[in-house]
Amino acid sequence: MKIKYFAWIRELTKNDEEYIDSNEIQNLNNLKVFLLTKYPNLQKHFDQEILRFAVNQEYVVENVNLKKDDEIALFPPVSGG
Amino acid sequence: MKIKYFAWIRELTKNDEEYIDSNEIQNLNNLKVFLLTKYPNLQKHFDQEILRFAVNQEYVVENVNLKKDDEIALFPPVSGG
Amino acid sequence: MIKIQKEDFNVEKEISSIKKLYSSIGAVTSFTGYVRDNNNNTNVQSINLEVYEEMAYQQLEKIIKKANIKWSLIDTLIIHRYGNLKVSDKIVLVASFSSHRKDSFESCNFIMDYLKKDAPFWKNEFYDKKNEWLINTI
Amino acid sequence: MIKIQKEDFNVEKEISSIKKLYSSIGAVTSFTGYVRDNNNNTNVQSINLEVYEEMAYQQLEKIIKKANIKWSLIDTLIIHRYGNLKVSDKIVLVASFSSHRKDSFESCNFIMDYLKKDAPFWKNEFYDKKNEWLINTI
Repeated sequence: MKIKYFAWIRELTKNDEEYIDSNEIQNLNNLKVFLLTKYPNLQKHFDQEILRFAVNQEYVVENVNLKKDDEIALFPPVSGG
Repeated sequence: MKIKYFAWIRELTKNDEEYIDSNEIQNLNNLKVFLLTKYPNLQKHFDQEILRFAVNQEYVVENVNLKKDDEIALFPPVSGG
Repeated sequence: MIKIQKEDFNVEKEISSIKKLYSSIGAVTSFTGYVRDNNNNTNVQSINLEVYEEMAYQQLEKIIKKANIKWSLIDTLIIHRYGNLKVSDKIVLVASFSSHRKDSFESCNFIMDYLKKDAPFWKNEFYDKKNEWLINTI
Repeated sequence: MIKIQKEDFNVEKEISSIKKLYSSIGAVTSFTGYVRDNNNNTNVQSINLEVYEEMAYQQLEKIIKKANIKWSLIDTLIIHRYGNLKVSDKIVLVASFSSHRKDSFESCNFIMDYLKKDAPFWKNEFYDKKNEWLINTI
């Protein structure tokens, strides 16, 4: 699956996108655990519940199942307009 | 004093403006009597209370005093914008 | 700024000529009114717009003053055309310039409300076989 | 129509290219957002606007669909820029095209509300000596 990062999350992961291929990541909660292990700096932002997840360009708040070809995005609050 | 007519009032008076010089017209009510005498067709519109008067470009609803150099306008409901 | 004119106007040019004066402007709301092809289920051919020009300037200035009391505005623009206009021609432009969106949105709508209520313009609408003076309803 | 682009746009051209398709349009409300010289009492030098482009198109299309359910609209236009923008540059244009004013006004404001809430754009604002990622407040 493809993971995309934006704005200061991208600065924090030092990566705008990456591909993850792991049988252990079956759903969004699995992915969160994976990301927190790889990027411990994300922890405090997870705790503050300000980050937003999108799966295939749609906002997701519940723990959805993930497929190999899904595109998941992690980003901070938006500021367009 | 100068009297101006607009839209279908102008069509009715067949006149877009005229000058009236009469010592008997001291206030707006005097002028209304004068206009109804000169233009009897205005009566039904006066009765319906749909016409608007302006004295020196300001809307007037009360019976104000008029001076020789005032500009009075009589017109139907507006439809700009 | 208030302009009462026969000529058409270019929205980009009119707005940018004011915008460029103030770098604190973050929000511009504009309303443009056009001659529609149909009104009250009748085909419109054209309209003739009559104006009491001196009074229109005076009334529109009052409306802008009222808007400036209610909202924090950097500038405002009203352009209203008169004369013969055909279908799809622009009739009116109201634009409100402010730092923040809410002020520009609400004041633009407010100015249009009062313009329709108090500005001395009259539309004579020409249909296929007749014409009719319109009355604004709020 | 939704456009996500680096380039500037001309409000008159963008609006008239849609207006000319429909002679039933009587009302166009448009909102234009600009880079301000000052935010939170700090001098802004420029901004960098980042976008998640595929998602932005998808979210803006959803917002336009919602607006079409709530109001009687003939067409809608959203243009949002990304990349480096300097003070006074245009950021966004939202225009709602309808027969009557109320529909265009309310829908334009509604689209801006949702755009600010859900469209995946991020402003990185550059001041004299630092920069900061912004968060929209509704």
